[in-house]
Amino acid sequence: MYDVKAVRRDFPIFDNGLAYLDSANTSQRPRQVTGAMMEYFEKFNSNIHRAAYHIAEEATDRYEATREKIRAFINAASTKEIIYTRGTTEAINLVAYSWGRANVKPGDLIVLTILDHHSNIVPWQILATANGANIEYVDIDDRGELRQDQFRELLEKQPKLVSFSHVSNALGTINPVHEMVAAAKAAGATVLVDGAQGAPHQRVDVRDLGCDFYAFSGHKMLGPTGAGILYGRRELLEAMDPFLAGGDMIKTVRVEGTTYHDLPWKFEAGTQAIAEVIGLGAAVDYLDGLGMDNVLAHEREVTDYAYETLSDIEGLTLFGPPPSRRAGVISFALDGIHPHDLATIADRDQVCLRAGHHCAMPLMTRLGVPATARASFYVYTLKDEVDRLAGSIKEAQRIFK
Amino acid sequence: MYDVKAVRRDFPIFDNGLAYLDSANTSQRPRQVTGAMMEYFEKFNSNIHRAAYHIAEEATDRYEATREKIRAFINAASTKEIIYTRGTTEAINLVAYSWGRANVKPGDLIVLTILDHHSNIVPWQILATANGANIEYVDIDDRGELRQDQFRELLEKQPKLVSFSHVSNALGTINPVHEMVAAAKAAGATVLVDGAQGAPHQRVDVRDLGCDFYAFSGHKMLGPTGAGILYGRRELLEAMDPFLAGGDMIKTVRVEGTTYHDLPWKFEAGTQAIAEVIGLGAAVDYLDGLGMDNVLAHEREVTDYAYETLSDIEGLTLFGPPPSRRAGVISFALDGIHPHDLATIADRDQVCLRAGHHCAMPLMTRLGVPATARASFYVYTLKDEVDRLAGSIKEAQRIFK
Amino acid sequence: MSTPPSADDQFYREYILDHYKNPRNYGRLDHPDISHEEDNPLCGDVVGMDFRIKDGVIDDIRFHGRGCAISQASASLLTERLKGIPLDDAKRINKDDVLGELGIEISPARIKCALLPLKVLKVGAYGLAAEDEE
Amino acid sequence: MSTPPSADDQFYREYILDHYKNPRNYGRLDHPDISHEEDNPLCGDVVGMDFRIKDGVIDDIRFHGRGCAISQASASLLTERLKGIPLDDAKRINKDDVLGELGIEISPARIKCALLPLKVLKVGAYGLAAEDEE
Ligand SMILES: Cc1ncc(COP(=O)(O)O)c(C=O)c1O
Ligand SMILES: Cc1ncc(COP(=O)(O)O)c(C=O)c1O
Repeated sequence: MYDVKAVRRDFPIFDNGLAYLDSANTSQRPRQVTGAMMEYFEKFNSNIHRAAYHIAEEATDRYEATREKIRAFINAASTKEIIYTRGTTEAINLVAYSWGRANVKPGDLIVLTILDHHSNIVPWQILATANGANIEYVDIDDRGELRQDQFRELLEKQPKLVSFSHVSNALGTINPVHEMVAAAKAAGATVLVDGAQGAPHQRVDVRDLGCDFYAFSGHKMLGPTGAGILYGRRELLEAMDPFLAGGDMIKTVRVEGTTYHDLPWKFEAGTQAIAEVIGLGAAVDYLDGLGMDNVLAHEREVTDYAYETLSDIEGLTLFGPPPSRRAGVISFALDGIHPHDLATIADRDQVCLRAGHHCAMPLMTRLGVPATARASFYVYTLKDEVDRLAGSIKEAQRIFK
Repeated sequence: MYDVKAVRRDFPIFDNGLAYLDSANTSQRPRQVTGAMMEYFEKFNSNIHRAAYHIAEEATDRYEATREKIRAFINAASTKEIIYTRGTTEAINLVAYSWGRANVKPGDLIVLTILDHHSNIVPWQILATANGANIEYVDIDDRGELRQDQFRELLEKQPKLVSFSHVSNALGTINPVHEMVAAAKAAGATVLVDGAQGAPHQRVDVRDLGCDFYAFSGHKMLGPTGAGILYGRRELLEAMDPFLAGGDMIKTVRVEGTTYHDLPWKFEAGTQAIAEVIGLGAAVDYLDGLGMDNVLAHEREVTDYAYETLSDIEGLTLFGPPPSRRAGVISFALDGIHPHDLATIADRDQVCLRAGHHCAMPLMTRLGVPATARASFYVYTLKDEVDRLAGSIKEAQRIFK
Repeated sequence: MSTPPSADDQFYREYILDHYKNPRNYGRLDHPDISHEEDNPLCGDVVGMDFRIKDGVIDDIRFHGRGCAISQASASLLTERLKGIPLDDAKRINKDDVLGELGIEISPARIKCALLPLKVLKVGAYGLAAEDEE
Repeated sequence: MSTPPSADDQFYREYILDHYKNPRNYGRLDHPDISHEEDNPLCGDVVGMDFRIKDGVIDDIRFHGRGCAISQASASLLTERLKGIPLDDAKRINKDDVLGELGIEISPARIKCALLPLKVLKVGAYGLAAEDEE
């Protein structure tokens, strides 16, 4: 049995009754994660690699241990395929610069989706402008699900790159990633999956998925801010030029030129977010301890309950697919009440709710709304918090009657 | 009176007798810094900007408050000129990509120095290759000081960009930055100062300096890993294209194209290192509390003492300038003992010493040594630790007699 | 530490809700002398204003837009204040005037909503750089 | 937590220091059948080896280079072992053999120093991908 009460005890921030319903934005972090960071700071704080004393060895070991944990977490073939970044955004930009600039040619097609997060749109827009490529966006149907028919049509144009999110952060839609990756690979495209809302919430197997790149953020999976992951297939990473350059990503630097380090360090220039990577390792341990299947089941239960509870409220419109095809994210609108006003009223009840475009303006434009209110759930979310949200909604409706 | 014993009590890592002489690599962090991070994690952990609830407002306030602290710390004209990065390396790469790709033309000259850190060499080598520019390196004289005559000659060739470090991390040489920036600006160059070893150790006034960019790392100035700073003159930053793209650095995203956010956020894409930036703010407070003049004076005292102590050891060669023109860094070699062997022996005495090329291979090549041993000092360094280092050196000499 | 507004505060006072639900001077003018619109891309609020100027005085004014109660009520309140006053006086209206008129404590996250109408006035009527008002 | 090696350990045993200060088979061969050099750029250690092969046996061997006591002693020890044995036997020498011969506990940071000579053997004599030996 999944014991959510026990889980919550690991999160000091809940001690004062906060109902945090914004985990798709950033998650909370358990003591185990901050404790691992504090241990680094207080016991073996030092820089990694090429160090000649024991605390630096310890720091290096812990830093590299996270890489193996992440490798196992997403079942990558090798730790050489695990690159540390600040988060999903930097990971996607790394690919856009290092792979994109060299491989995308004038007239090439890039296929994105209207569901995507800005971080998976704007880097490609910039690349397309720089290299003279075109972008086409897969639309959604009325339930907020990607139009697979249109996706297949676009694949017939033999896109150079296909990039889409595993799960939409704005609607919670779980995209059929396996099928989509397989079709895109069959069409000859390089495929990036934005896993910012994927990896934190379900078991991910990048080899089974078959994508070329998979990007995600530590801070959305109980890890600290400042550390995220780019998974890339070794073959592609080997062929790519470095992204950032500087200390640690080189083999030799001479006035005449420079040779680069092996994978994965080729892509890790300068002093890394060491404490944060160590914290991320503790987050993976924590999630492994819970079991990703249990995490998924718990979120599903809360999401089902929330979907039902909110459906019952008059004047409330739910966006996105039915609960069976959505992750722990619910976006909605209230008649006559702007999402920001709702969020402000909820805040008075200590209910943390997101209101806005969720970094998905093209999607908002498509839905014809300026913004939505969004509740999102994670390992620590209680049904009771969903009830509190419902209470805040009713309070807002009373005020704005 | 500067009370180093009191300072040390703020650093739990010293409780067990560690002599940490590798602060030029990364500094230790006081309780105040880790405490500020823990407060974020446990009290108002949330994402920043566009949030509609109070803990996110608190996080945003604290995150932006660091910007003002940094602005004041280096006396920039506006917080719009303070860009958060992961560290010096990312800051320099940001300039190399966003400013460099657009402004450096075929045949342009880039002037660097042989003293520089790889992070201030390799990004420019890559840029030069991409854009067809040339690089020339200012050499050092026998005392490890930049040859100003040669620098002036190179300026006559009207370089597009001049980039050099405030202080050499490998030799401790304090470059005459004021004169060098003024001369380079007079020659019409854009000027970047790598302040990784500058800002942590002395009062810096970027307006007085007159440079266009100044880069430094939080983790070398008592802050956590994962947060650093690019200062850029507003005029230049305004004119530059964004670097990383994604959430938060945009104003509007549409299928047809995107408009970017105002400074400084234009350069801060995706979820930032929030806890780390907040920690960096606490580090600035801590340094302000000590007073940068006191920090400098303390380091000078320790450095003078170390210079004298090491000079007395037979078979020991000191590299670099006399103590009056060097920061708290001492690089040296022992006859017949490789730096790595020395570091290993010192480690047995709990003395943390760096051995290697210090990310300055061109300088090592120039000095004709494969590596040096390096001791570096900071706000918490005791003369007693210098004595312990001398003891380790003598022990190594006994072993290798 | 900031605290959440307490449950019994008057954030959504009656008259703000009234201005939101029954906005004054709402709509468009035909052939306005000045017409300007601004949006707050971060939350999607939009406010536009049309001005008719006669002898240096704001003879008529309308606003349009969509967004949260704060931005729309603030726009409604501002048009009431602007109607009939000399442009030169309008020029002197500032942040504090607008926030004072709203009469409620506005959290940092919402302050841009409250000031969006003022930005429309400043940028539209005087061509001031938008950001100088932030 | 890793701990620093204790003060009385035998990290720098006599015979290691001896091999460092009096390296065996040090120098170059004229017209070697195989000659290969590798460096560890991270610390600047360099080791190169020259081999003379006769009937599939390592008839003569010399090493040159510079670096820390570990890398140079390890090279000296390895050449002693290699001299006179069939190339096929040399092929089977692995990490554990080399570390065993050194007979001291080597910290992760120094292990690359210890294994650099083996890398020279593997890459030089067999053209193996360097990293497979790491
Ligand atoms: C002079 C100098 N420049 C640049 C850097 C790179 O800083 P970071 O590793 O924090 O990016 C360093 C740090 O070692 C340095 O000493
Ligand atoms: C689907 C998706 N992609 C990308 C991102 C960007 O992640 P980060 O801000 O950690 O870089 C997010 C986070 O909001 C997201 O939800």
